[in-house]
Amino acid sequence: MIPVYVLCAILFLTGIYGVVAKKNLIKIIIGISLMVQSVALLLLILGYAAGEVGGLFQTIGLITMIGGLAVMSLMIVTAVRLHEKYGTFDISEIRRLKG
Amino acid sequence: MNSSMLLWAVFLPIIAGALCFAIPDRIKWLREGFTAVVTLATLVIAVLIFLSPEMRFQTAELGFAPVKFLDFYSYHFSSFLIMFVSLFGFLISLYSMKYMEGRGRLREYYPYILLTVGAANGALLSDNFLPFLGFWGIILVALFLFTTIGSRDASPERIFDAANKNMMILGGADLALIMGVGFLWYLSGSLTLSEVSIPLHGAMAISAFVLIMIGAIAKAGAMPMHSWIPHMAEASPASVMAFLPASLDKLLGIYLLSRIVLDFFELNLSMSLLLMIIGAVTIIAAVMMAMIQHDLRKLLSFHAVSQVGYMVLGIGTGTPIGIAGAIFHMLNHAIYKSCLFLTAGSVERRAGTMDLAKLGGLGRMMPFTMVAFFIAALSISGVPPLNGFVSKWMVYQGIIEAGAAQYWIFLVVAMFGSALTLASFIKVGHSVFLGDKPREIGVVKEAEHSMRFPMVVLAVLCVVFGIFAQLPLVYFIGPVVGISFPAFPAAISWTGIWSPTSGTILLLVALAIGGLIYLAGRIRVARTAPLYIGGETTGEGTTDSLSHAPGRLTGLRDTRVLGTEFYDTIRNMEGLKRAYDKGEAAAFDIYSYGKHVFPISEVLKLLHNGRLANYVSWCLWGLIILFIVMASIG
Amino acid sequence: MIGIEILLGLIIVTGFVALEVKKLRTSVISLAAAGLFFIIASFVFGSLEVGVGGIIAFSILIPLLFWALKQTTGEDITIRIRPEPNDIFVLISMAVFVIVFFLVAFPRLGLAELGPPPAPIEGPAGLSILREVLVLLAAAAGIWAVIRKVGRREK
Amino acid sequence: MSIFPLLFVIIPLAAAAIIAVFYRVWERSGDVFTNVANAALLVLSLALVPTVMKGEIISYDWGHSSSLGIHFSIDSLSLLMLITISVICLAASLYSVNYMERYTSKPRYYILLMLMIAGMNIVPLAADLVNLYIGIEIAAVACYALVAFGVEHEYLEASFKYQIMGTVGTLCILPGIAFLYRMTGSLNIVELHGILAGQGLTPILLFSAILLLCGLGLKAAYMPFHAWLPDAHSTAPSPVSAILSGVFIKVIGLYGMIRVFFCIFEMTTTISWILMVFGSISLLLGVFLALGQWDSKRLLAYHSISQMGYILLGLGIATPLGILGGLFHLVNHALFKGLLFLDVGSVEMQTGTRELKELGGLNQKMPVTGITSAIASLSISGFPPFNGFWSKLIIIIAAIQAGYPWFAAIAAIGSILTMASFLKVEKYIFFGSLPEKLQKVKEAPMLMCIPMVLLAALCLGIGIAFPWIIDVFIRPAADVLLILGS
Repeated sequence: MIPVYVLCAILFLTGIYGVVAKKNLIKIIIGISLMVQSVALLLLILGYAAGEVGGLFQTIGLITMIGGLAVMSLMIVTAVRLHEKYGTFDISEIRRLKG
Repeated sequence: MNSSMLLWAVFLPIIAGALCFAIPDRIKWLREGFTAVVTLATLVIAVLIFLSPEMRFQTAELGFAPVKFLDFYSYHFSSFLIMFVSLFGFLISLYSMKYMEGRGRLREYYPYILLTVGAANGALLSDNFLPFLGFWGIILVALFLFTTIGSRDASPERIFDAANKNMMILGGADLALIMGVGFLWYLSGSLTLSEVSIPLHGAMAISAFVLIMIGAIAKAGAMPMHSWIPHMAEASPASVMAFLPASLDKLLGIYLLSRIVLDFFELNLSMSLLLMIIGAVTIIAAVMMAMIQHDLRKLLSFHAVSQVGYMVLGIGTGTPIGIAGAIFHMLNHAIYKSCLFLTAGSVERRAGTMDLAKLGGLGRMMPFTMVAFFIAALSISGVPPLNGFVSKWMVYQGIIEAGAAQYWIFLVVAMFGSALTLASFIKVGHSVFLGDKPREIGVVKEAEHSMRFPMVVLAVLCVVFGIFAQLPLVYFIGPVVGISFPAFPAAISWTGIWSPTSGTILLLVALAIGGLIYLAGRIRVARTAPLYIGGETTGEGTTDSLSHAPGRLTGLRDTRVLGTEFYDTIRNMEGLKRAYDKGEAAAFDIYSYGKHVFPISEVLKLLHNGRLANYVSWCLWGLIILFIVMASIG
Repeated sequence: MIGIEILLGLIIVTGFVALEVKKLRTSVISLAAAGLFFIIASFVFGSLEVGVGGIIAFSILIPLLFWALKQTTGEDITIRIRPEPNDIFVLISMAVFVIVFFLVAFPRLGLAELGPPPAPIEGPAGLSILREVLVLLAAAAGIWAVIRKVGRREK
Repeated sequence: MSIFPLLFVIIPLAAAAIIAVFYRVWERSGDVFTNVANAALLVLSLALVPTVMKGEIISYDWGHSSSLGIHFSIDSLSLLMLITISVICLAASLYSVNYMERYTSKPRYYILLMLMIAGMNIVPLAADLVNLYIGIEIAAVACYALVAFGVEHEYLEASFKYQIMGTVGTLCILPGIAFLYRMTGSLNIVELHGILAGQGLTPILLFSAILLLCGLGLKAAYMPFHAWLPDAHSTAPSPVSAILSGVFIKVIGLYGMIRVFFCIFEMTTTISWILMVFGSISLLLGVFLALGQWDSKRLLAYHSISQMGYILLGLGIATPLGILGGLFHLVNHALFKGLLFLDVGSVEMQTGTRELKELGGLNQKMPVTGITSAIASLSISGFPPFNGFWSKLIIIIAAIQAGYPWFAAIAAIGSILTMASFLKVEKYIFFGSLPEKLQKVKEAPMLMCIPMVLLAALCLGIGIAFPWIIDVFIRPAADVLLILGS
């Protein structure tokens, strides 16, 4: 099972990489999406036994997906509005708030 | 007597203060009368408490800490102090009726007086540290609110700056006090004031002592925590100055300082020396600053700082007679300094200014004020037979009795401080009440009765406590330090208790020096006075001095001897000049060091540069640290 | 479980492609591919709920992303920006995090000897699906509020 | 089994639904139903005081007996949080009636607000971690939208950053919960405590604790997880800021941490030190940052970080007195920070600016705002007789009593700096001289003054009656943690 955990962690880190290193809002949202997927998969891996996911892991996984869907749809809409206001998807230019 | 009286002494003024807010502005006589009556009633209660034996009032312990919500305990020390607190409250509310007339925010002013009296009584009577700290802080809040009311001639910014400074210095000191109390609790296991008594060993006990001492001397206004008083003086009405920094804060600060020396800790040599040094430096530095002031209020406030030095010095000696002298000096100081501020207030009310350069010759028109002023001024300068002399002398005796031969330096400093004080006050008295009246000031009247009464009462007290010094010593101070002074009929024989030879000689020398300094100032003035140029003074000269630019007065200089030149003489003396320059640049002001905080803030602000990637990376660093912690514990 | 590992690898690769390509449209398609692999993976695990959840999520998200790109721009111009000192700090943080995570934290976890997972819980989910609906409702209300053209009345 | 816990969720949801249905028909439906619902919540939470604060636990279960389903329970800690939420939310919703006129589409605002309150109420009610998480998620999503409610540049920017960081936070919480469940087979908080009691932290539990610490930390905004807070709290509409700083970060962040680190894990020395160190860093750096601000709301936002540091420090000390001080400060901070945001909001509404340098002398023109803000400032700076004094005092002496004099010193220094920055606020907004262009400023409308006066009265009242408040409200709540923690 260890490689699966490692791969899952790599997926999570890829997501973080997207959030941290990418400047495009859409890419950041994609990064979040990858993180959500990795967390959902981690839940399934943790609960996996004998060909079936047991315990509450399925439920929590579903909650993860739904929560992710909710947050990301709001993010996408916010990103569109941000593009409308700032004229760019570049997060490093969207920084009126500082100090 | 019933111990619930203690509750009344605290909560009667507080509740009355809350009610007083509700009195509408239209019936101001009710508000003023109410305040005076309540403070008088508190005074009566305080006297009754003083006359009764020790009392204790306790509520049940709070569940969460070994603290009673209210734990009041009256014994000779606290009960004689609450008497004076209430007395000052009464006199000030009487004085304010006319003095504060026509100013804004009076609706708050009177309730604050009542709240302060109640809170001060509460702090003095509390026998548990938690309520004590609460009341102690309320006094500061009241001081802050009082200060924001402000005097007429100060700009709103200046007023708030003064309030700000009070809050910062005293608030910081209060936090030091809280820390100190925490340490004390940790060491002694008790939060009850009358139970705590620990030896002064180890870093924690020393820090506890120093921290509580900071709280106490800041309230009293000793250096280096003194700078709020002069700043406040510039922006506050004289009645407020007389009430809080001059009297109540001194009583409370020195009360706490005496408590830590007498009760909580057993004083050791190094701490004793520390206190004496603080005292000596305060005496001399503050009086030097006072010498160069042009503004009467500010001058008085520097003297208020300087006098604290005697009290701290006296307590620092650790000898019973020194501590008794310090406590007596605290009481005396509250009386004469309050009186001085009140006379200054009367002068301001009549002449419209407190600038020494613009005053003069008021003595004939304001005889009561003048007499009160001179009594108090001679008292503060330590001229026999007034009260200031007795207490100062006791402090000197304390220094001598403390034993170490090197302490003569403190003695000299204290005496020299006295001399400078005398010189300074002769000058002030001269330039305000004697000499020639400047044209700007028209014919002025003596202060109203309600203003005259407090001044006279305080002046009389100065005399009584001087001539019959045995009275307060036997009834108020003796029990506190455990000295039994000879009984009352032998009042005049106080000189016989201890051998005063060296003290007397030094004192006489000091007085002579004071006179000499004053004369030196006069001579210089006579030499440097410019010739009369004339012609500038326009016809619009009214008593409203606020409209005058300072430059306009230069033409008047020849006609009378001004205070200003005298101060400039001192100001420009070789060797002192640099110190004064630094002093005016606030190098000695602990508050001014606060600005070094802002660069840190700027650096931190730069870090918050609006980049989301950075913000998320910080979280990563947080996780990194947590992971490493996790690895290190297994 | 080899299949799972391959699927995870594919998700990582497609995800990485989605992050790195210049055309945003391509990256959304790539994300969709990752989502597809994710859904397959959850079915392989035997989890119906997560699989269905994934289908719902991606069938909403991908069109939404395309809509967003249609509203705005399809190009990722930021990909060409040269790294600034600030980005270097960020990348260093990332690198340190990866190193610490894999060298310090991960090996200590002892994921190999976790033991069997808790037994499955049978029984009706009851009202609990309402909770998820509530989250979506909040998001819907949020979107409804954010899409307003004018937010503030100027005096 | 009692229906009461469910009411805390149903009432705000019902209000949201009613507003969604009726707002076209009746314009004021939002104003009315929001306030009615919040008042009902307050009454409800206060009605439970006599039973719950005696130690009874009111619970409600629907669905499977174990963690699958809806499981609510109210113990005294939950009730304390519920009361705090209700008070601040009622104040904010009263305030919103006039204040939110500046924004378009008030009904949408009210619907989001009620959803957020529902989410916030779920968190303390939740008896298991999944429901706790759901509550966090609902409240957070509604909150993201509320921060963006102005849909201008700053609003959207702050909201987007908050969304990203908040989501990273939830994505840390979830694996944390999952690992915990994997190791114990339960999600119920009480059960978990029973299972984990007496065990040391195995590495995987510690890992789970770290993930939860980070994830909930991102919600609670202590350093170094704080960076979204000053943006979000300073741009959001003022009543929302009041809720956010007042209760939101505590409910969805700190409350979870309290539950996890006191009621689930044993409070070990390591975790105690982690909390104290993070707490004191936030306390000190937060206040340093606040000192340099000239935007009044941003200044307040940084103070929230700093005050969270106090609470965390108090809780991290983990002695009875420390926990008591922490919880007391939590309640007090909710009151005075909420009040400060309302004050600054009314200043902003009446003058059109929140830059300190452009304001001044408003005490003459806005006496109610001036007095209430002075009370709140004195309270947050820790002056008696206001409530903040007592809680700070308790925290400081608790730190000394537990043998951490340096943390006590940090708390004291933080307090001095807090004082300095609030004197700055008072000086630049309310004292000093009135600028020329502000000569025509008027006091805020009645409905905005009422909640301000209410909160100010609470600050003063709690400060005076603090022994009673502690005995009735705080101590039972602290006992929950102590009984479970020991």
